[in-house]
Amino acid sequence: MVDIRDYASPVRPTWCTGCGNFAIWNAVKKALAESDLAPYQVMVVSGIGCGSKLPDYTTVNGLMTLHGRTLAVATGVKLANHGMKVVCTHGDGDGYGEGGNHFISAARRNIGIVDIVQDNRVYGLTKGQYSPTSPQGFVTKTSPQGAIEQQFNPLAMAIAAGATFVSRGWSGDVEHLAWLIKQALAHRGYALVDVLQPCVTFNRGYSYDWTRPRVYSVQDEPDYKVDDKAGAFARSLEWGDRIPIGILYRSEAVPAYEEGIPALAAGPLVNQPLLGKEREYYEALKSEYV
Amino acid sequence: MVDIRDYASPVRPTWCTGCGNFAIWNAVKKALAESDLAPYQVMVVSGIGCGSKLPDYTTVNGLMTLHGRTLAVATGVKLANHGMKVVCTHGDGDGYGEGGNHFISAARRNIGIVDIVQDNRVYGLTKGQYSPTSPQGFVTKTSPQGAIEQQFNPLAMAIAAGATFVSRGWSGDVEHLAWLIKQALAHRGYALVDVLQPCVTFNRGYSYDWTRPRVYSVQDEPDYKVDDKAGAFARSLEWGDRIPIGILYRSEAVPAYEEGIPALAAGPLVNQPLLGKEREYYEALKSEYV
Amino acid sequence: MTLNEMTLKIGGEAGMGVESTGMGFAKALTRAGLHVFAMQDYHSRIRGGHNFYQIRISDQDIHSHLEPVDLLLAMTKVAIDEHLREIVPHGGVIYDSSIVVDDAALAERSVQAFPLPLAQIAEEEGGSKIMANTAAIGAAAGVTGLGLERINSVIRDNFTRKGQAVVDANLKVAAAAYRLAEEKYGGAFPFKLEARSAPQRMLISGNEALALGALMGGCNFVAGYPMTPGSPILEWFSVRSADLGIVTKHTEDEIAAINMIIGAAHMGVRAMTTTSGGGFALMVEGLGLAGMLEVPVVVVNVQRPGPATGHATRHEQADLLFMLHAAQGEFPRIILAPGTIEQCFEAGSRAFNLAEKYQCPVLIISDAFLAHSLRALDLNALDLEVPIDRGALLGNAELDALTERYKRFQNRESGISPRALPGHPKAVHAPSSDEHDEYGQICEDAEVRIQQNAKRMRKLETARAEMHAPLQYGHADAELAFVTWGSTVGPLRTAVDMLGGKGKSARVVQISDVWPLPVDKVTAALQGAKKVICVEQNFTGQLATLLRAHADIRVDALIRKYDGRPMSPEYILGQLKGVL
Amino acid sequence: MTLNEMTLKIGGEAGMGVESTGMGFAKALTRAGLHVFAMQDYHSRIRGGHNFYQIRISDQDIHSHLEPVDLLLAMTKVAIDEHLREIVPHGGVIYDSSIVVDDAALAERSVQAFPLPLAQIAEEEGGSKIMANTAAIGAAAGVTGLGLERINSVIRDNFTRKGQAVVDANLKVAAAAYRLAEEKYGGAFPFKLEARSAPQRMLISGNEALALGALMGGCNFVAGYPMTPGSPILEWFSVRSADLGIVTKHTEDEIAAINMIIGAAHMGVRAMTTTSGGGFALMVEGLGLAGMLEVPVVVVNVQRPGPATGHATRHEQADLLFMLHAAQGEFPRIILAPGTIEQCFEAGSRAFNLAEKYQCPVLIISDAFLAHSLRALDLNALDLEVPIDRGALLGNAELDALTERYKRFQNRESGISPRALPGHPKAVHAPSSDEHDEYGQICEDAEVRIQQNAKRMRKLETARAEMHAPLQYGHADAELAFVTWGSTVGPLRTAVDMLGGKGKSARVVQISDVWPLPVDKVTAALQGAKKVICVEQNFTGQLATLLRAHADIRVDALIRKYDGRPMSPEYILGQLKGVL
Ligand SMILES: Cc1ncc(C[n+]2csc(CCOP(=O)(O)OP(=O)(O)O)c2C)c(N)n1
Ligand SMILES: Cc1ncc(C[n+]2csc(CCOP(=O)(O)OP(=O)(O)O)c2C)c(N)n1
Ligand code: SF4
Ligand code: SF4
Ligand SMILES: [Mg+2]
Ligand SMILES: [Mg+2]
Repeated sequence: MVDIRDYASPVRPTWCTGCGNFAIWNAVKKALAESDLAPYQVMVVSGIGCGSKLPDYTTVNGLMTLHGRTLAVATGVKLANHGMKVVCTHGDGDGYGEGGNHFISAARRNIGIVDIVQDNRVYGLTKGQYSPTSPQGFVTKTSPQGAIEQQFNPLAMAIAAGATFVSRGWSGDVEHLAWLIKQALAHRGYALVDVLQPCVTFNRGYSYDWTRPRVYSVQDEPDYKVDDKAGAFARSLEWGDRIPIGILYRSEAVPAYEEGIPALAAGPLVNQPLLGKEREYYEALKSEYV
Repeated sequence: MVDIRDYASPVRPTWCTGCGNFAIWNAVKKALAESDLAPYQVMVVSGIGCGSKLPDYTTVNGLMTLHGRTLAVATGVKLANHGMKVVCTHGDGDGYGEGGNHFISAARRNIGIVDIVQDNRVYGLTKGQYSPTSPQGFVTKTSPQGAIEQQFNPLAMAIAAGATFVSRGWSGDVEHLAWLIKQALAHRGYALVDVLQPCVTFNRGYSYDWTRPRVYSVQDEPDYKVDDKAGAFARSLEWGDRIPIGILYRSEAVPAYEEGIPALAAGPLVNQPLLGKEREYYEALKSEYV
Repeated sequence: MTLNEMTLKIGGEAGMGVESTGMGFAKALTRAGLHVFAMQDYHSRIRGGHNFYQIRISDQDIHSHLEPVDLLLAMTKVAIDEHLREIVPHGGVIYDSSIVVDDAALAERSVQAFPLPLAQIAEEEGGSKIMANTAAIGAAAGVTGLGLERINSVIRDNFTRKGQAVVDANLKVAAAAYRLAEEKYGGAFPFKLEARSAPQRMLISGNEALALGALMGGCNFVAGYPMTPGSPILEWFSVRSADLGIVTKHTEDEIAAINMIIGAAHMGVRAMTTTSGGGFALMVEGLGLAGMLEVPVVVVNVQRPGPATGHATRHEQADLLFMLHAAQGEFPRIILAPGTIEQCFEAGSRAFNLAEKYQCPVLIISDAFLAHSLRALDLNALDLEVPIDRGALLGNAELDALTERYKRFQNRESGISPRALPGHPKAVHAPSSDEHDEYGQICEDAEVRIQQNAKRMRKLETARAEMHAPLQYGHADAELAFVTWGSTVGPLRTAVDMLGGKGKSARVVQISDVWPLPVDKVTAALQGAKKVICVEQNFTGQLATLLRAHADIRVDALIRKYDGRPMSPEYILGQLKGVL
Repeated sequence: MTLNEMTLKIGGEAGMGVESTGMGFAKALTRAGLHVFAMQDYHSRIRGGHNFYQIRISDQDIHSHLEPVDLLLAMTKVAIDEHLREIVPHGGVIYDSSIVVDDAALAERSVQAFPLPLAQIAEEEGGSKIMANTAAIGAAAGVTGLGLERINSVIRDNFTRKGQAVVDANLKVAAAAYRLAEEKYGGAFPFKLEARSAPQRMLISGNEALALGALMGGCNFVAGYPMTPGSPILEWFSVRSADLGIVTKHTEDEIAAINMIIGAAHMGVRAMTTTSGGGFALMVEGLGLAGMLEVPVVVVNVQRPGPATGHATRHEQADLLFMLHAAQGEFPRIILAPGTIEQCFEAGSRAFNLAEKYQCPVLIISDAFLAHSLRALDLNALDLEVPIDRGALLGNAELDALTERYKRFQNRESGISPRALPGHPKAVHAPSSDEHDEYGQICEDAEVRIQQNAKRMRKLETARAEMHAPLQYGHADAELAFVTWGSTVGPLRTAVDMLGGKGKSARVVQISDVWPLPVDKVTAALQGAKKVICVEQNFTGQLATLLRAHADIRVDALIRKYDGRPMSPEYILGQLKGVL
């Protein structure tokens, strides 16, 4: 059994005291260990932002890439070696702003990635501009009269895009979050774990105290149908006094993207020999041109 | 009254005979003329693709930009001169593939643009690769075993993103399409008009004959509630023997983005003088640094 | 009579089968043991407009088209109007009898009219007008005297998947047109073709050779977004991917493409993306990521005229300095600029070895003319036995034996740090695109920054030693030297041959390894030249600028072209007068 | 005693208020009529780490920091450990008494320890520990003898919006710390500050001056995506947008930003985007669109170290050649590279006139050191009376009088085609990013391609004539010439002054108008130089490369730095030994 301490690193996080990223970090490590995955069996791909520094503080394979390109890099990682668990950890600006096109594509593609979005509803690392998930009216240096745009709804978007695992957790409940991530790790295809993450420095409105009384797990609701797409969409619109967390939508019916690629039936691409065919096979290609 | 012939141009379209773009072109001109908009009062912004050549064949202000960047350019156009009607005409590859991030942003932003997507569910101009809206299993040179990804659902995505006018037309019914575009032109904020456009050269499956018996207008349905978001979402999932067209969702309650910008209350930005303040005002800015 | 030296041009609208007709005929010629150089010219539209396909045939190995046309196969009246002035005296025009032709105009240029009822033959012999192109090929074979069996073999290949009936119908059409053309016009037409016995040859384009090269270089992952003229390479791999056991991905955009190949290459596969300038522009940020993370990726830019959308289907070489400097900051990259079909193959395969050896992005800069042109090559001209060199890649045994924490970016003299692929228990590592220490951890220390930046940049010096000398052609000691890059080398070689024919000695120095520039080798190649003329297909003279900046070479004159059409040997000689 | 010549350094963790404390003190000094140069150094993290703020004070106008520190204000023990070796003999360290300091280490360097109960004073006098920074400023004023009233005015400004009680509390804290510091340590500390009567000055950074300049240049549309160190300019405009009556947009990504300003500028407003290298990389395709559509946009890249994420908050000048060559194909662009605060203002305003006059993108290349550094300037050093020149822009009367169809891209000798804004009935037009004819319609004709490409490129020659000569400093006839660009000019000027002090004559040639390079003016500025040394903050020597390629100037030596920290005058002189 893998021990959570296998993921420990001597490097200390630079996050602000009280930052919701600590809880996410712990939940990720816990979920990985409890899923019996060792650090060398996992690739944690991140982008750029406060939350994206997570792999730097963890003993795990990873890649800290570009702001917004997390999912694109991770997709290449998965297709090259689908024997590894691929986990993304990146901010809401990274995932839903700069990376919006990769987000909707990954969802639609159902690529086998656990996508954990550290959704503090603000740009942390660049010191507090509004993000796609910031609420209308949120005043920042780039939204001086308050954000004009409607708030981006990650869960609704994921459902509409065709995601097969759509969930929300929050930094105030590590146990639940770790459970959620474990479920995501066990999922076939793309799994979104949007995490309500307090940023104590730049987004004091969405504090622990604001969030705690509002969240409820849909799994605790009687009769919640996790495989009803239209129902899950309707539920995802709920935001205010009650905020649903847990797995809003799940379908195991759609094959993961990597399952649809003929070449990967023989195992991870990286384990297959370069030029695995007989020499004659390649020579024969020339004859197409004769 | 503006005459549709005001939009006529000596330049002849290079589209294939039978291409669904002809109908879209006629519907656009008809809708503009019937909305009493003269060519100089309109900006038609397009991207790159077969459909994106539309402004080249039309006497109208326009800009043929980059593949996928149509909405971004058009947003700048609108913000600089919201006195003009801004219409986008671009392909599904342009709008939902390369331009995916601008699509979801424009919808969420509710910027005052009529976004007509010439949705032939294929890449026409580059000779027939699959597009986001191609059906699963669609065989092309870049999807040799058939497209693996789930089909992109523009209407569901637009609704999830927060669009306030979400509609679908088709090339086989110019009257209905022109009506739809007129409705869109009258809308406050972003209006999506996804158009099922047969491509007779690279996507023979989605032909006129395939489409005609399937489409029905939701406006003809008894009790259709055009302002019910969850209901519209459920309806947008319908695709097969019956394909809904018409206005699936409409809300006039959300202000257009340009209405939220203080500077634009005084009229289109381009009509306001550069450096419109008193000299003292600017001199006073220096005192911030004293 | 001229034997086995001619140019055939096929003109018509998009959608009429100009290219397939031309290809069919070129293939027949290749099978007949003749040397062939074929090029195409088409508009960025799916139907209509005026396109052409041009085939030069010779008994010698040839590297370029020539301007004069000997036989025009006109599918439309426009084709005649457009190309009549290119046809040589006594040359001919084959066209369907239904086309009304200005006989006087032809006569004035001493061009022979070869009207034939092509559509009618197609309908009567084959049962459908769409076989008119087959009739046209048959007719061309007829007037030139090329044996019918050459055409037939291509017809069989092309139509077999449509069933024997279609094959037979086409064969009948070709035969009828052949006979009629030979009979009516064969006698008067002075340009003749005769099969030669020769080693088997293949007719292959730059794009295809590059794809084949990349495949033999071990490429097993290709991601890209379609963009003319780069997409055929993506498509080449896609349609064969299941058979080859490789992964291809048509991505949501070019940004995704480059970032995917970075992820894939980091995991250990050999990954490539292919695009044209506009797509490459979107990849620039990703390129820097590959530079910083030292990930071996291969990026192919098949150039077309810019700026912006420019001419989607046309030719230019104006992205060289862009590719050299693309992305913020400084990091090593290698740039290969093939100019011939053989070099396309070589660049395709070599790129992966260089990328893994130097752990940096390798850029291949091709161009539309090179991509679309076909040449008949001896089968063994492309040697598929490409050695695979994975560079400093730690194997399992070495990793098992690690006693200290693995340093992904170990500071070594060569700049090259041994690479471990993620997945081994002893080599867990998570590199960052922030400046990092030897482990890959984010680090803002000034000394570490100096160390890592200098380490990366040293790779460039290490690599420079193995960059290839320019290709040299012509008289090695000629005082007149032309320097060039990319596909312009083809017409330039022919131009130098033509100069030679007039008793003027000249040489060609074609730089195929552009970066890191092998300065000594380039200087040596230009040794003794009194007059250096740079020939390139752009406005500003990008190679000339590069040579001035990095090799202290000042060219004496520039021959440029920037109208979207490739240079011809005649054009070069025409311009030469102005600069000599 | 040294009067009005000192360097004060404030060190502590992110989140402790290092910058606000430093800013407050620097502002107080400015109000005291002293010359000030302030710089900052911080990590890419929100809390923790070690940051510092450094203020040089003088009676003369100064353009650079110096390395030796006279007074250190240490908020943490780390600050002392990091900076002790920089402190001059008899210099001092102010710190909270709770910090345990290695007295021996200080004594060894003859540095005076000035422990003070800053937190305690804050708590006792002000009621809260968070006023410890106010106490620190007070103490610094106390030991240097700067009047308390200078500090008080800044405290009033900073805290007024928090209410009079907070102001009063801070004033009390400052006064108590001032008295105690003056009393205990004032006598022994040899560096003193004394107010001067001087014209009113402002303390302003490069980013702020650039923003102010752009505003006065008529900029009324700013779109961008946050990226350090470019975002402060976007934010400067955003927070003032409602008042100024302008539009700002934080976009979904940088691609949207550049495309939005293209749309906006095409409609007729003056539009700008601001970013750093990684964001600029994403704008490259859009840049080509502006080039092709001849849309006047202004793009600001405030450079930071690359490649990729690099050092987000640090300094480098390594994007010059990238910006010069960015985007496929060839088209005119203008590049301004300000090096001083005044030049930032000027570049900001001039960019819009140049952009509209030449109808092309204007790129401003700034850098982190320039962006973040502050200098005290006379109020009238930035003349807000900037003339607005909209270039060849057709007015309503001219458009009303049009008799023929409007030609957006009319082929003119200057390359500049008169512009009509969309919205006039006589000038309906729809230009394409494909190559187009004079009307803007898509056109694949070879002659039209040549015409339009050459027309665009001619604008570069038209513009070259008005590009500014380099800034020259030092002895105009000195044989030793330094050539540089960007903020490096500041330390370099000071280094040349220091050389002068040692009797060595030298000159500085700073190229602020980089493209199109005013070759004659640059050559003239270097006239008579026997030894030319290029000084720049990168690895490869990008300006030196540019001069070699485009001005036939070969520099004799390079002084480089690439560790993310700006050069100091001392560094330059140190390196000079190695290359002379
Ligand atoms: C291309 C690019 N644009 C912008 C940036 C600057 N940048 C770094 S982090 C960041 C936003 C961070 O917000 P988010 O993704 O929500 O992460 P958080 O810091 O809140 O965890 C930005 C804009 C960048 N590094 N690269
Ligand atoms: C950045 C960039 N990538 C790729 C292309 C090539 N390209 C031109 S049109 C097109 C796709 C066309 O498909 P769609 O947008 O659906 O339009 P259609 O032709 O079907 O109307 C592509 C990929 C380009 N011009 N620019
Ligand atoms: S700024 Fe916000 S998100 Fe970033 S480390 Fe601090 S609390 Fe966390
Ligand atoms: S290829 Fe398809 S979309 Fe393009 S013009 Fe032809 S029919 Fe229309
Ligand atoms: Mg965030
Ligand atoms: Mg399409």
